[in-house]
Amino acid sequence: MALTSFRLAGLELKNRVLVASGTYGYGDDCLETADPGKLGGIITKSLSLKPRIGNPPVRIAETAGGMLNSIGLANIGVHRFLSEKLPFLRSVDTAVIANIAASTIEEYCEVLRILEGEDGIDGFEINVSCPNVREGGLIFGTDCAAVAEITRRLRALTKKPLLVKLTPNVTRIGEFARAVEAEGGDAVSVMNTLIGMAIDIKTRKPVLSTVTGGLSGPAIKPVALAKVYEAARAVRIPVIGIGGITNASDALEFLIAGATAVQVGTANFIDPAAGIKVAEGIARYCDENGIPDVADLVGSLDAGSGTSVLDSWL
Amino acid sequence: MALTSFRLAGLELKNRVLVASGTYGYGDDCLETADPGKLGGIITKSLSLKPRIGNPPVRIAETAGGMLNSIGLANIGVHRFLSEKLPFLRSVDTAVIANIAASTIEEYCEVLRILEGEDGIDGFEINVSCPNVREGGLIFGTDCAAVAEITRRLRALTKKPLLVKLTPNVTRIGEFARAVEAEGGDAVSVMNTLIGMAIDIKTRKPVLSTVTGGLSGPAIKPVALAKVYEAARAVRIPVIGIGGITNASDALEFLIAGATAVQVGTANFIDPAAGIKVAEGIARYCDENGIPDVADLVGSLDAGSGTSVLDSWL
Amino acid sequence: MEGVRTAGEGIHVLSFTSAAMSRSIRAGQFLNLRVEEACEPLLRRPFSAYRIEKSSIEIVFNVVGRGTAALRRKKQGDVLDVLGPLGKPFKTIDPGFDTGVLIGGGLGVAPLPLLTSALKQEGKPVVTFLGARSAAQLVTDHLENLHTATDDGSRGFRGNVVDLVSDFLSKHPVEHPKIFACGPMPMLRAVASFARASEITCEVSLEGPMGCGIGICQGCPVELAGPEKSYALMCKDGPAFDIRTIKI
Amino acid sequence: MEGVRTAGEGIHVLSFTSAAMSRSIRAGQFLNLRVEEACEPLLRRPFSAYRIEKSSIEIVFNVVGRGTAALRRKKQGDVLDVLGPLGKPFKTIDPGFDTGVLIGGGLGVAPLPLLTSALKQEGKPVVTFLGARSAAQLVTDHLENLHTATDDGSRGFRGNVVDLVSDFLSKHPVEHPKIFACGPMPMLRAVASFARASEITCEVSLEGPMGCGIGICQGCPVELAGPEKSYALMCKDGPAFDIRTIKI
Ligand SMILES: Cc1cc2nc3c(=O)[nH]c(=O)nc-3n(C[C@H](O)[C@H](O)[C@H](O)COP(=O)(O)OP(=O)(O)OC[C@H]3O[C@@H](n4cnc5c(N)ncnc54)[C@H](O)[C@@H]3O)c2cc1C
Ligand SMILES: Cc1cc2nc3c(=O)[nH]c(=O)nc-3n(C[C@H](O)[C@H](O)[C@H](O)COP(=O)(O)OP(=O)(O)OC[C@H]3O[C@@H](n4cnc5c(N)ncnc54)[C@H](O)[C@@H]3O)c2cc1C
Ligand SMILES: Cc1cc2nc3c(=O)[nH]c(=O)nc-3n(C[C@H](O)[C@H](O)[C@H](O)COP(=O)(O)O)c2cc1C
Ligand SMILES: Cc1cc2nc3c(=O)[nH]c(=O)nc-3n(C[C@H](O)[C@H](O)[C@H](O)COP(=O)(O)O)c2cc1C
Ligand code: FES
Ligand code: FES
Repeated sequence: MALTSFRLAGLELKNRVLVASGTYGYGDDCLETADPGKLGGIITKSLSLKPRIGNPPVRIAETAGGMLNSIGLANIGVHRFLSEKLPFLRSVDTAVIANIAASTIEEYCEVLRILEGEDGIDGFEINVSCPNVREGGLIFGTDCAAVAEITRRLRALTKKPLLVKLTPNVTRIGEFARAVEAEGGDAVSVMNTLIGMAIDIKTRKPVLSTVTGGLSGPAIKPVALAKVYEAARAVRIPVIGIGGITNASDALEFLIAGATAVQVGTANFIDPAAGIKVAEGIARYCDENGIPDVADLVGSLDAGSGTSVLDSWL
Repeated sequence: MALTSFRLAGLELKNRVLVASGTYGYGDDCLETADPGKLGGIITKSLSLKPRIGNPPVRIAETAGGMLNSIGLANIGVHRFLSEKLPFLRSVDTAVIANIAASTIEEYCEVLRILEGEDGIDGFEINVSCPNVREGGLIFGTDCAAVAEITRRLRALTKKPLLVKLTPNVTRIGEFARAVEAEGGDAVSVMNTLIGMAIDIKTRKPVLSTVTGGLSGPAIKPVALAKVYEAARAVRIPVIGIGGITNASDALEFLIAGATAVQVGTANFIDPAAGIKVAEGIARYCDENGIPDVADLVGSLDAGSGTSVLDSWL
Repeated sequence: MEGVRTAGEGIHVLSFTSAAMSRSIRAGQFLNLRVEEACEPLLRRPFSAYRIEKSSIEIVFNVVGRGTAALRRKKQGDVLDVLGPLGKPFKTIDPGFDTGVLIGGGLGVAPLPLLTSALKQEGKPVVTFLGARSAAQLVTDHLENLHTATDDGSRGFRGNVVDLVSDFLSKHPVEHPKIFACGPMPMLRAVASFARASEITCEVSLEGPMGCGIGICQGCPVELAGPEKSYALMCKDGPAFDIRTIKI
Repeated sequence: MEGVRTAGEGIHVLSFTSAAMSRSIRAGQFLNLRVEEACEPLLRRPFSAYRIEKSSIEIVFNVVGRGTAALRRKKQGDVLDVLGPLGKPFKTIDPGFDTGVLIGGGLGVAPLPLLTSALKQEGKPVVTFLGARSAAQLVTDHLENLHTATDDGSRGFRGNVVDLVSDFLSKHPVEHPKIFACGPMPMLRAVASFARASEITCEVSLEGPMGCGIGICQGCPVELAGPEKSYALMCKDGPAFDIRTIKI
């Protein structure tokens, strides 16, 4: 049996498959169909300081091989999370990583401070795909200096693993990964959703109430893989691969491209046990291919003499 | 019958559907199955100064709802194009727009100069998704100053319609559209392919010989639509929508989002008559909905009070 | 899968067997079906549980898009991937009413047969109103005390089903009624205004896009009544809601 | 569509009718099939024309992925979206040879029946060699003068088909032979070395990913022989190539 466990910034995870923020709730809605204890970890829905009701309907739209969402970071807020959700999560035998969203740097700090001392929270993932109210709503995550500052400020507040989740909607994600690394972030999660849009031609209105939304699912997998490849070549800290992972084969592509671990998102909606199946499939692949440790796969891409578009062109 | 013809920078096109560069060859391979004379226009495969043999196999890979390509701008070069392909294109009753690719700004100018005087070339589309050899292979199209300079230099060389085709692999495509507008470009074509990647987990090698490639097809439609929406709100010059258009409904989404015209790409591979069917479908939609002129659809999106992620967040 | 049969003009009934599911489904709950193994369409499709006969379970649907088109092509022996039962059942155990007034518009009939059985088990009489465009679209099986309305008058009352209900109840008042309604949104709005005006308790079963069906995507908000804007989740808190609790 | 039948272990023959296509297909050409209406899988799938009987056309395939899995599920009466015939036919009208030596590996047998007819029409005798893993994977219909090889020796020569050809031709030399081969790349390479060593003209029919099948995507390069690197297109200039013209 291949070794599946590994250490992520000092934290021991039983396997390399986590469930992505916003696609598994707070872990307590998936129980009957699948045991979350078999996951490498659970990333919570993004938590903000105050509860957020989220955007008006329509919040989701299906697209070819993918879906758009504009949930609006609907969440119960960090305080209710602690009282209502954390007790259950503590009872699950897996790592729990709190994902944090905020609209000012101070708010990120505040949420992290509230969570920091809590037993049962094993690490933090910072969602920087949020509008910076001070900068007129520009997304923090598209501003390299802002990402650096958020990392620096939060790093000072915690010794727990600090993951920064990057947005793909930038020209060179490698620069953002480097900024996180330079400021002491433990890992980068690559990637959040691509900005997308859908229009109802009958009404000539946007399908989503917010006009545009975030694209996820199998459709974005090739983009996510390229972003992970780019980020993994830019930094030495772990890159956690996210985007369109539906099965073990998808996850293996990410590991081979350089991801230390992966997160399963949209696939949970279709099969709440998707993450567990992915983890099992990775182990099976290793066994079938005589790979003693999943670690041996990470970054094992044999790119030969091929030069990539990231360096050159199509 | 709805009016389908329109003027694009002085050029009269019979309808708003063109076929995208690199997805229709030089127009002479699609004849038997569909009459290219029914298209609004044909954009040629990117032409370079010298012939290019293109990349080694494998050049294409299928992905969920899309495909990756790394053709490597294989083309017969501008001179053989003039002698071998233009005579046929002249015989087709549709607009012919020559797409130009190059690795230095001088080379863009040189190719345009060679084509400029030729009868039968109705305009130019500049592919800026090419590596700038002077800048160590960075893509021209991710450098706003380079896009501005290319536009300025080429504008000085031609009075024919000058379209600049933008890459989506940038943080804010609106800035690039504005640069083109400021330098006198007649229109922007939005968008080229997204950078993507696929790995063969059996061999642990990239599927494409160039590691990464360009993602196209239905999978990217939501992203393309958002980019078109962003560009159309940034400039007054026409935006030509491209990305995943397979049928009239897709094309209508782009027109409603603000595209003056559209290009059909990957769909030609599945049905070489796709562009014609899209054009016919648009006309039918207008007739069925009592719309006298397709122009009435352009930018007709009723976004209500919704604010988009482009301004704010998910 | 047992098969797909036709139950009206463009209306199909799909049946499959699952002993466990057949025992646990309550009226008003839904099943989330994966229609294709490929990622096209990507998401599951929700359908009300329509009928249960021993371990055989039925849903009723019409073809409106890719998912339902694929469902219609399913054949006996195919394996179906079904998640469920999901959502909350109708509140039938409620001392506040004596008679169930069931209203279905079009395929909003779907949850009514199970609801009929549930109410009968509670010993509550049922009167049912069904509306459709024409007689061919009425799916009238397994209902009790049925009154129909069609837009073209081809069967029963000519006009919309809410007018029929209002007309009927004014002529034949029932004791402590509670309305259970399912159908298109405009109909549900009309039902809600009628119920409010007549001060009848009323649950409406809503429809809308769903991402997951189990409460983990937050994709199915239903605006709640009350001074401060807030949302419930259609999939987890519904799909049926008491009209006093939501904005409708 | 007429239907899908089984022609061997895991091997299926799909037949459909098209009068126009049946008249224009030449041996070695291929058909590009759209397997699903949805965009999954997105691209067409190329298959050699296997058999033509009046207006009925057949292809032979095994299930290797999503596209072929979907093809196997097709039923009589389904409408197939087929582009073709595409590509260049085998060069059978060639004064330089008298006997056709046909070599197929696995489903590389696909173009051989039509090729057999074409050569017979030219009055050229044919000798055919077919290799497969075992007897169950041999599709031997409509071939002439057949010699078989199986990896497990369950039928004919035990070993690979190229060894069989070499062995056979050394014992039974034929007059002015020309080899036509179709099969997996390693087999084609072995055929090519054998043909070069024996100075026999040889055409190999290649396989590989295709985007369009008609020459507009430039997605199917085949490296040409010669001092300067250059590519032909498999779909437009092939799929069969004289081994002197390509790097193999
Ligand atoms: C709780 C619940 C129970 C349902 N029960 C039934 C039932 O018993 N029988 C039945 O026929 N249908 C039922 N529906 C609706 C059914 O889920 C949709 O008809 C189905 O998802 C459409 O799938 P499609 O792929 O065929 O259409 P799509 O291709 O997804 O869409 C086609 C058209 O239908 C619209 N549409 C898509 N999904 C929905 C939806 N959920 N509600 C309204 N419009 C939609 C789209 O906007 C589009 O215009 C129910 C929905 C919910 C939420
Ligand atoms: C000119 C030509 C003629 C062909 N004739 C036949 C034929 O007569 N009978 C037949 O069974 N097959 C034939 N093929 C191969 C056939 O097109 C592929 O088997 C088919 O495309 C696989 O589709 P899929 O969706 O089932 O597999 P996919 O899901 O696309 O892929 C499954 C596996 O097959 C590999 N694969 C995909 N496409 C090809 C390909 N074109 N060549 C080799 N490997 C591939 C993939 O890399 C993957 O490992 C031909 C191919 C060409 C180019
Ligand atoms: C409905 C939905 C809600 C999401 N909510 C969040 C969130 O709250 N915080 C966050 O960082 N990412 C969120 N994401 C992004 C996912 O975590 C993930 O990065 C993205 O969906 C890509 O992965 P996938 O293709 O596997 O879904 C959300 C995605 C979806 C589809
Ligand atoms: C095989 C292939 C080759 C392409 N070649 C070119 C090219 O030479 N020049 C160019 O500007 N765009 C090229 N493109 C990009 C398309 O013109 C188009 O912008 C892109 O594919 C998105 O549209 P689609 O999704 O409709 O294909 C190519 C795309 C494909 C798939
Ligand atoms: S559909 Fe996902 S929360 Fe309701
Ligand atoms: S498959 Fe498109 S050029 Fe050959």
